[in-house]
Amino acid sequence: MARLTVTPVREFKIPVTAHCLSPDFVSGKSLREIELTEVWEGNRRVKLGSLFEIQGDTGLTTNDCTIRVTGNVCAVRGIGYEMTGGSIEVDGDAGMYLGERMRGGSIVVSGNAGSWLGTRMRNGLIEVKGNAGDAIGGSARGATKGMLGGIVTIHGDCGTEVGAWMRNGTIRVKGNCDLYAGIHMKNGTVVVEGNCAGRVGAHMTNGKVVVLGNIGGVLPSFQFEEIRDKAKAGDEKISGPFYVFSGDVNEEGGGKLFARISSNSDLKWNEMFLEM
Amino acid sequence: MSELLVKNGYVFDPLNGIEGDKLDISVRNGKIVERVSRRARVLNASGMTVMPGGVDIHSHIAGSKANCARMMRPEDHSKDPETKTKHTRCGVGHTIPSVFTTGYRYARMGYTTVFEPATPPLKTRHTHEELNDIPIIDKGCFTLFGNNWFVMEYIKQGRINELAAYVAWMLEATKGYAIKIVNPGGIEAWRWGRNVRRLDDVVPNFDVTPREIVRALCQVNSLLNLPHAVHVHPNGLAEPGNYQTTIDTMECVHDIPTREHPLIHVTHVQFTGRKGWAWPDVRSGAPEIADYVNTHDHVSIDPGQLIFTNVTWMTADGPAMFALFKLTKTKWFNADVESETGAGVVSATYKKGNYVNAIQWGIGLELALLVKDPWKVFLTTDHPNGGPFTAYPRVISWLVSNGARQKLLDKINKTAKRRLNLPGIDREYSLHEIATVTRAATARSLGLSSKGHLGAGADADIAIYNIDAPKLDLSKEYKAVKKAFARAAFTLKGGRVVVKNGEVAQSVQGRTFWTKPEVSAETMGAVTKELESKFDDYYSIRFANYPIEEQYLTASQVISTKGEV
Amino acid sequence: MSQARSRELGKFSEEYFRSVTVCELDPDDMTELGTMDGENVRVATKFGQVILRATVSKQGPHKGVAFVPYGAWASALFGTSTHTSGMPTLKGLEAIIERAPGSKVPTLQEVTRLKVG
Amino acid sequence: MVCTFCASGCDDLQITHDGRRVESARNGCAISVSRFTSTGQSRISKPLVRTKGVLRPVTFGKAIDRTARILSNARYPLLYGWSQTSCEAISKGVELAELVGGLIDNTTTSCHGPTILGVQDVGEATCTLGEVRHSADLVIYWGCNPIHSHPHHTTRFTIFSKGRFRRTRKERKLVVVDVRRTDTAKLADRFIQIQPNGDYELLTALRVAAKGEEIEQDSIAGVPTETVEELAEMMTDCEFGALFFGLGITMTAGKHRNTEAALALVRDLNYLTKFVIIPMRGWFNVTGANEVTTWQTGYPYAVDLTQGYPRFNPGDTSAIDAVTRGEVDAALVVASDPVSHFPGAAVKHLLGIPIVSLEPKMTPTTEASEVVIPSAILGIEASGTIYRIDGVPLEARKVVNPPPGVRSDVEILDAIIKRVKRQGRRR
Repeated sequence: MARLTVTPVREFKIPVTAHCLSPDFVSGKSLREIELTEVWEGNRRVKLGSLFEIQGDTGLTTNDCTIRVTGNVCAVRGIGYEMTGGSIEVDGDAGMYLGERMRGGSIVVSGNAGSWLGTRMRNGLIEVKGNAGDAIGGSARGATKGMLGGIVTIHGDCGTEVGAWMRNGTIRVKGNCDLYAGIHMKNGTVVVEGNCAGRVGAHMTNGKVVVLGNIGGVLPSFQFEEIRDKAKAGDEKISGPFYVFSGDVNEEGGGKLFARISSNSDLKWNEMFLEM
Repeated sequence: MSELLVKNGYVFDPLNGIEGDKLDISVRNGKIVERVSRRARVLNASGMTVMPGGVDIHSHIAGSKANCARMMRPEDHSKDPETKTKHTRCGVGHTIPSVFTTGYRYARMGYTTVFEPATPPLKTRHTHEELNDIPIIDKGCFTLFGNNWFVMEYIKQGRINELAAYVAWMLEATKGYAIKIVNPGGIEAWRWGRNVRRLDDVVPNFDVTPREIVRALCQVNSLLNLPHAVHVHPNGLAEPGNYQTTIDTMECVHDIPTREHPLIHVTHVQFTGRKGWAWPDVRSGAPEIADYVNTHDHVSIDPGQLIFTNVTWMTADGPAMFALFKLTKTKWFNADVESETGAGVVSATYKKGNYVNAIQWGIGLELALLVKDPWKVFLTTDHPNGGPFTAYPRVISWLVSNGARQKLLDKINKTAKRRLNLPGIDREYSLHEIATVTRAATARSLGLSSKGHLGAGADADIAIYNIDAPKLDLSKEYKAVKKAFARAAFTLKGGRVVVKNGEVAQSVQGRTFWTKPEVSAETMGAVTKELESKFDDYYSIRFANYPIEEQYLTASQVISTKGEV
Repeated sequence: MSQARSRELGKFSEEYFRSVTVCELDPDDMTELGTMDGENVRVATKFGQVILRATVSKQGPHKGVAFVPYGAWASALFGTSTHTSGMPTLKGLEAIIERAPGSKVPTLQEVTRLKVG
Repeated sequence: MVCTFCASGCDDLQITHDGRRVESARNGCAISVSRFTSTGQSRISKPLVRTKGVLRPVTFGKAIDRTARILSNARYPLLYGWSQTSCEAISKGVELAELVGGLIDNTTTSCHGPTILGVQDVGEATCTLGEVRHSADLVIYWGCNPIHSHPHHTTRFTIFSKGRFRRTRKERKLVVVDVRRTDTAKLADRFIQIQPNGDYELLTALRVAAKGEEIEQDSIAGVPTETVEELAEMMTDCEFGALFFGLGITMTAGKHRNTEAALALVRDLNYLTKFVIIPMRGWFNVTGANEVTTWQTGYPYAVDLTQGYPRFNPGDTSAIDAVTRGEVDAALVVASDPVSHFPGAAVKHLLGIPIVSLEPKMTPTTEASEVVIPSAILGIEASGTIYRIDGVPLEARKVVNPPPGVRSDVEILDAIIKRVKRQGRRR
């Protein structure tokens, strides 16, 4: 497997847009070609070679190409844009729009990642060892198509609107989520192992949000359905038991919220609906 | 003194009866002249087709509702950005382009004059701000009258002369070009969430009917000798069975004495030409409407052709927009304007497989093909309602080629194809007819004597296309036709080359046309006094702050008419 | 209103200073705090803290809720995260309020950390 | 005369002046009178440029030179403010932003930006204020306090106004929803006190109730469910309802999602009756800033022109975020005071970069600036177009001359553009 190592020559303050940092672009190109590729740094066109030290081998095809970015690149946007295969390893923090419109391959970040990670991604894997920003797996402004497939795993915490407008695929957050996890969800699965700040599944029409920690209260537009022992997420079964809610009533939605009973005692009052 | 000679092109100039003859066009100081001196710069157009600059009679390019749509639809822009160049400002497309992009894209297609067909008087200052900013093309806007309190009250009181004076005052105050009626009375009813659907329904609280509104404003149009006909969007837009209302609307003014050009123009008929009782059995009302138009000379129409793509609906017809939103469940914007009119915006997508969409597509083309006289039916997509104006070349390819139409007919909803008359229509437009429906006829209908032709005295707005007229078989080579009309080889505006090989070569400031009808001092004096006394009761701004000063228009072009009041 | 009015007199005017360096408290909360009208308090959020003049709210009761007029002093208490909205959270912040009779309200220069030459 | 304080656009002012100073402003609210009569207070009289750490008076030309250099050299310049100047000036601002490849954002970003983001998800059912005056039999003020922020709002447009179909106070109902009993609430037929940050839950509950669905909780954000259902009934039963909302919704937790919920509620209500929603915008031309930026770039605010075409994504391309992340390396501030109003952490970065400010009066931002260019006050010393809250454009006319040597924003920006063009981008 060919490996291309990309190291920032300095800390970037001005945002850098580097869609070219993707296996599809670099594979089959010479180091020189890659160094001469122009990218935006703020309002200037600069050579990639003037921002990064680029070493190693690009590989012949996308699939046998691995890009390794070493050092913090939180100011670098759009790494892995529209990538269809191969892999990217970021050894540090990654910037916004990581893996936007991704169609295949994998991205692993050892540090944190910015907002809009995996926006409108179709397929592939994204794994972040640290925290991620807001609206991961989300959609472009005003559009109604979020993540369409693939798997995103965040080991740390996430910001607001995890999986906004999500149409399919799976997002797994091992830490906590801020407000509006699964907002406008149309399908797919979001699993939050930690706590949610609340308003989970707002406007959702379908799909599933599973919260193992505290769900932060359930919106009045969700109705309590039943208690279930397990929740299915992809092909794995997560053991509960769970309070199950359906909604969003305001959108004539049939989405499902799973809140693990053990960490949601504040929802116990819903059990009175069971007797009836 | 700048001189230019457009040499050896195949010239199509319907208004002067020139049909593809190889001619030279002489230009001096922005105008077309009989001949120029030897020193004139020569523009070699041999092997190319030369037409007057395109004149669009109905395209929503500016004003508050267009801007609401832009604000509401970032997803529409992000997929179609325009990067700045040496000659152009940056901007965005697609269905609701930003102002600079609008001007450039029209010019690239060889269009040089465009009219915004619906401006709410109270917000027309906004419309003019945008028109000022639209580069290259000449423009103007039609002022909305169909739901105006003063108008309905004058009609109720039967004071037609005062109504005429009021319209004259309003056109001057808003720097408007023509009378526009949208869903007469229906938008006033929308104040209470209601609508009026037929020509004789009564408008709540005002006790007048759409029929009375349309008739009175058509009479006023004649009394004031306005350059354009009354531009009407009838009641019952988009409703199944509304074709009858459309015909009734045309019929209800047939007895009013008309001048040389038609008295009433009924617009985007594709939306109001539907037979049937409910959505599942919607049929084309085009044959009936075309038949009426073919047998009456007081009326002209435009189809508002549908394109299978993502579009933005925008109209002053608030109730119709809400009705359509209930079907699409997308985004809905509504903006009522006090004492005058309203506005609605909805995002939507037309699909080939969708029965109703396919029927709509068929209605538009049937109208264009069944109306025999090209001087009575103009090319529009009711931008951006039927489709973006950038789709005109595609529509042209359908008009000139039965083959192109049949190809698409095979892809649309089967039931729709079966129920349409289109498969049986084999008429194909000639370049001459295309030149008529895209320029000559529209210019004549608008009463713009200096537009739409290439005779001496006309503005030197010229479009030159890569079409070797005698050689090219339009029907077979419709793809080439589409390409040629999408990117003009040259576009001249006021004698200056603004587009070269489909790219903007320089940007100029276009003019804004508006109408100033003259009425007798005493009638106007009385009416103004009356307005002043009622104004504070009707409006939330002061009378003095309402009219728009002429200086407000960057390049004002007034057309004065002599009223008989 | 007085804030807007005095703003027209200039941001460095005494009127503006007096109108925006206050913290409106519910009367009950004030007695609980043991502070009185016009006495200084320290307002602290997880983003910052500032000394302000406590006043009895005329638009009460709103127990447990305090109000600080929009301005440089309030800004010192705001966080920067906008959650993709471009807008930081400027209302509904959790804050701890305690008596601070000793300390004085910072001037506009001080609170904005301006070094005016 | 048009008042240029809040976005109500009161245009019935009567001004008397001696050619230099306004003496009185009849029909104006207290704020308006203060604005018109205290133009002289703490004015900046000369262009200032910082040399050796001190702002010193210079010629206009020198100030423009320095400005052009700062903006041309910047790689990620921010052009901020725009809500207290004319549309003509904003238009120049967009041109300049495109020219220097900058980020142009207006104060919407920290005011009703979230409202626009809400509109971009659900749309908006609205109307001009005159319609409310003529027809509304139910008026709701939610998270706003017009008695203080828009003093003439209730008398010109809502409960105390006289319209064609509603003539007296008795014919209208007023509901106020707020976290405290504001002076506006004291006028209400019904006051609903809500817990801080509870707006989203209450709006959602109202949508449920309006749909006739059952609410399982017995109280929402501190409001008993019966009360929620009563309010929902008032809304569905009225003939023409108007919901006015303020920063109480846009600035609390959830921001654009709160406004989305409000917009969706009003949209839903239109299935049952006629209902409109109007945000209570603040500065007199913040709406104009959105309009101009939208028709020129397609986007209402937070427009990134650094790559030669417009990009829009608040959170990324919005002023406060870009400044906080330390990306912005120079700023042009027009008629605004970010140093006072941005959060502490953002201000810290602002103070470290060169700022150019166009401002009539001394503010913390001018104090922190590298270049300060005094400007005329719009609607008093300069004319121009402004937009009322509801998108009604008005011409704000000049009454008196600006102090000697002080130019309008349009003139100043025009001079900067010319100078930048002359220099040519150093690329």
